[in-house]
Amino acid sequence: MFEELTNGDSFIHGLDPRGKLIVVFLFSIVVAAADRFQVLLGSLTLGLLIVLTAKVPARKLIKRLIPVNMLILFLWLFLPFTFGGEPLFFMGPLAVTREGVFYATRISIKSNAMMLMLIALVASTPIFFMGHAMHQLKIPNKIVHLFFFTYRYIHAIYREYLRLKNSIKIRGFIPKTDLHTYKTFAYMVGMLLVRSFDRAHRVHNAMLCRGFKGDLYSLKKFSFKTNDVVSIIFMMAMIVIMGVMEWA
Amino acid sequence: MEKFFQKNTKSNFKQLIQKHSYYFKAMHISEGILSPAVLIGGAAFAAAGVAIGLKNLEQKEIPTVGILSAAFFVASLIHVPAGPVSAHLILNGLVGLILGWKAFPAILVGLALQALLFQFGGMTTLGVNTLNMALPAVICYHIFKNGLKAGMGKHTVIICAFATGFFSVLLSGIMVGLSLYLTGEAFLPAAKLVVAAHLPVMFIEGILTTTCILFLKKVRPEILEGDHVS
Amino acid sequence: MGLNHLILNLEDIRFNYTGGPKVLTDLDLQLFKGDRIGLMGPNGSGKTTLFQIIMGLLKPSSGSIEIYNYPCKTEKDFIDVRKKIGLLFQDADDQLFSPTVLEDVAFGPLNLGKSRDEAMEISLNTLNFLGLSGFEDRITYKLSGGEKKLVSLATVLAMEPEVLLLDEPTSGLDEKTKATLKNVLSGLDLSYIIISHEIDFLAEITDHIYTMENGKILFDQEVHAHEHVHAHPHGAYVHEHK
Amino acid sequence: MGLNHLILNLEDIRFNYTGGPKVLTDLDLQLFKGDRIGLMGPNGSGKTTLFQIIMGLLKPSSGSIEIYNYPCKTEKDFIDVRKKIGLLFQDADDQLFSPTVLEDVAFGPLNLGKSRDEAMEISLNTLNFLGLSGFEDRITYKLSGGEKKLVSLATVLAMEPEVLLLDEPTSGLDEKTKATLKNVLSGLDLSYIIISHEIDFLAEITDHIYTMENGKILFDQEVHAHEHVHAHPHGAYVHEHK
Ligand SMILES: Nc1ncnc2c1ncn2[C@@H]1O[C@H](COP(=O)(O)OP(=O)(O)OP(=O)(O)O)[C@@H](O)[C@H]1O
Ligand SMILES: Nc1ncnc2c1ncn2[C@@H]1O[C@H](COP(=O)(O)OP(=O)(O)OP(=O)(O)O)[C@@H](O)[C@H]1O
Ligand SMILES: [Mg+2]
Ligand SMILES: [Mg+2]
Repeated sequence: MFEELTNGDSFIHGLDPRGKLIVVFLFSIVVAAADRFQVLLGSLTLGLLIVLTAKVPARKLIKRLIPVNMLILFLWLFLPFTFGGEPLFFMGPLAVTREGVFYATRISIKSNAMMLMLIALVASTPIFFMGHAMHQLKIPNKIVHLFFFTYRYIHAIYREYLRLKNSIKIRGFIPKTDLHTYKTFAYMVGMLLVRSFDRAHRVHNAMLCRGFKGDLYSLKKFSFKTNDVVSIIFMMAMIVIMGVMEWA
Repeated sequence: MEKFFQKNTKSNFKQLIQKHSYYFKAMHISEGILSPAVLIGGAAFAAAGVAIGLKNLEQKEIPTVGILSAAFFVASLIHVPAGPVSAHLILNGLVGLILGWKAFPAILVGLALQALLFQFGGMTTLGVNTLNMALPAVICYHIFKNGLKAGMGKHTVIICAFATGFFSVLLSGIMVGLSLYLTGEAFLPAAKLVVAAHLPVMFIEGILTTTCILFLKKVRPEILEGDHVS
Repeated sequence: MGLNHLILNLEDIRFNYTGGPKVLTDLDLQLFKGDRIGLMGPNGSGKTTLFQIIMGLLKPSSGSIEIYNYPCKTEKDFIDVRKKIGLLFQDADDQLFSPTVLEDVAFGPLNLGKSRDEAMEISLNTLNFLGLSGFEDRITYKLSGGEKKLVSLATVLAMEPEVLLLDEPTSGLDEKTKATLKNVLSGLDLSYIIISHEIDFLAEITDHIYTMENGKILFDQEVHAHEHVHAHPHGAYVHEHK
Repeated sequence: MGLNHLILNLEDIRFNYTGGPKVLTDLDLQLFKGDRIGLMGPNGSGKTTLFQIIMGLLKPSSGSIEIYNYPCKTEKDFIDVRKKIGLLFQDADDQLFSPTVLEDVAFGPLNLGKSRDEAMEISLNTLNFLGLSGFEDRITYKLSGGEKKLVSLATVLAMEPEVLLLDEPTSGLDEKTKATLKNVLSGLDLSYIIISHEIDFLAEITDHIYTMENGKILFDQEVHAHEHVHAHPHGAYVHEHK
């Protein structure tokens, strides 16, 4: 229910998730650390390019970018004024500094570039593949397994939540700012936890019945194809260029 | 049949986050804002916490911790009215009380999924965000857990549960503010505002955590005493 | 029966879940005061969906819903509807969320604006009526399947509805609990619609049995009794022969 | 039948959940090779508990369990039992925990020490056998209720058990899926015990129907067919007459 973008069939959709994960990770790190405008603009362009290649529908893309930019907007309310430096102009008694505006602009570009990359990755890879990729990239097993279980049961539990919500609705419940409301929500959370706890017990039993001895196996095999190799080399080159432009 | 069900819940779900997505960000600092030093520091401490959590986590507990973590994920999507606006539940105090140090890996996974599913937070901020939510949970767990033990008076339970909900959100707010402040002094007013925004939420979380703990004690006390708590 | 006895009037209801195929297509349904209707239909034919539409939990894409001659469109209209129509969920686990039985039963009356004492009294009476006295402090989560179903019914009845919608009230119940349920239902002076896959059960406590197919309701004949062969081991397992 | 055909022998089993009342009291049960047994009983009578005891998921407080003439006491004894006896859980969501169908079905064989390729092959064959070919890469949580049930059965069958324990395999299933299930079960050359509340279903695919009451199993007669009156509206609703 949460993955609405993964059904596409772009070039990016066909790529090996391990490669995508590594590239997005390295890209994010370089962008997070970068400061120069050329580099940041380059990263934004690259992000846009990848999102276009992944054929993410524009409306969905914008919808996903809105939350991030709300926080950025919030910061724009402060940074231009609070950042020390050369005043550009005055708004009443407050000086808008050149450095402050630059800084806020930088943050805006960085955030959006990184988000574009993440959206392209997420939009083109089912979450389960991501889990398998994490496994093969030697992320500790326990974390990967936790990731799988959490994701698997979010859906079951979310449905339980919706049904409980309907139950309180048909009994005339209208949320207000009062104790009765908080108590009701606390009970719902409590009920979800209790049921999840007992479900966990049953799931573990089901695993035991099938001979579980503590190992979880992964059947998914990925293999790098020419497309993958070419794409990774291209992206790595871009990332290295960004790094060189920034720090050399 | 399920397939269609999925679709329906998705649309409800979207409405839910669209309407109230602003709150998420108080707890999830977005990508691109924090300085590399803060990101690295946060990631290092988070990694240490996760390592301790994983050490305590036996293979056979993974379904329990995973499924509880899923329950918290869902609970964090619930929005409750807080005066004129509405707030999303954080419930990290409750996570701490139930999972102890395992709150670190559980919250890490929860945040990773939020980054992947809704793009709240992201890869480089995963460490800081985990630390900001999990550390207060673990601290409160260590201070207040004894008050929840079986045989404690009801008042003690209520006080400790409330304090856990209250302080874990307060601490988280402060840590989010601190993350911003450490990035640059220019963030100070914004950081203050972030902490202030957490104030009403602290009370709500205190009340919710208390009621929820009383619920669990009555209905399934094993959850609070289980051996999945380290 | 005159129009003033028309409780529920659904016309040309269409509905599909976002992105899914049509579930209800031009469905019509009328319920008059005193009607006792059974509703059957294969899994996934949209029975539960229909109930949710009546309660305003889902919105039809077209068609009109009139309840007590009052057109219902917005969430606000349905807030009143929910005071008059009680829905028993298919799965009792979805209905009960409070720690104790009493709290759960009193939840509805409290929402209706009753005082704490009134709500208590109503709840105790309802429990009593269902043969559940002594259950007040039981933990809902730990009730047996049948008990959960009865307590769910209590939570609905405590709101003193004029109409009941029961979604598979007998599924997973043993014969004894089924019999209790049958008694309770035939003792109530309410109009109701019952979804069930068990035709024997419906035949006993409803006057009409409708079936759902292809997103529509087929209005059926009165219920007839006829003979046919039925296997069972004699003796040990209670099985009523009518 | 000789002793060497005795698969399961439970004697004087007593059990109660910590702090709860007695659930099983001096229960006896024997299962011989080829037996096909139905088990009915009111909600909460301990049917699911009994299955869990057989699988070693719960330990009885007293009594003896012999499986293939081998007394089973410790967790270690039961590890072997679980290779021979397959349990289908009441709720398919508990049974399917892997991301994709293929992974879930292969989970058992892999645990039994099969190689990746062998496990794949077994899984594909099992899916094929159940009419589920093409389902390999489907996401388990996105399956419909009936599909989940069948895939759960696949996960159990893939372990090539000699005995099946099925806990309410038909609850919530429509007639079509029930029919599929019936076909599959009658096509299997296994011994099994099926818990169900549906006597018609049991009558068709089992040879004996036992009932549980007061913590004991009442051994019943063979299943007989006999006539009795059965009400239904003719026509509209599909209803098999046997
Ligand atoms: N929340 C949902 N989102 C999307 N599709 C749904 C949802 N609920 C039900 N459906 C689909 O709508 C159709 C009708 O479902 P509904 O639950 O109303 O059937 P039903 O007649 O009550 O079946 P049952 O006898 O199994 O209870 C089914 O195809 C089902 O898959
Ligand atoms: N984990 C548990 N802890 C405590 N009591 C339990 C637990 N599971 C079941 N019980 C109780 O043990 C009794 C037997 O339960 P069990 O689930 O075996 O019944 P059942 O015959 O399978 O019922 P149903 O037909 O509803 O599935 C019931 O009274 C139940 O409340
Ligand atoms: Mg239904
Ligand atoms: Mg059972």
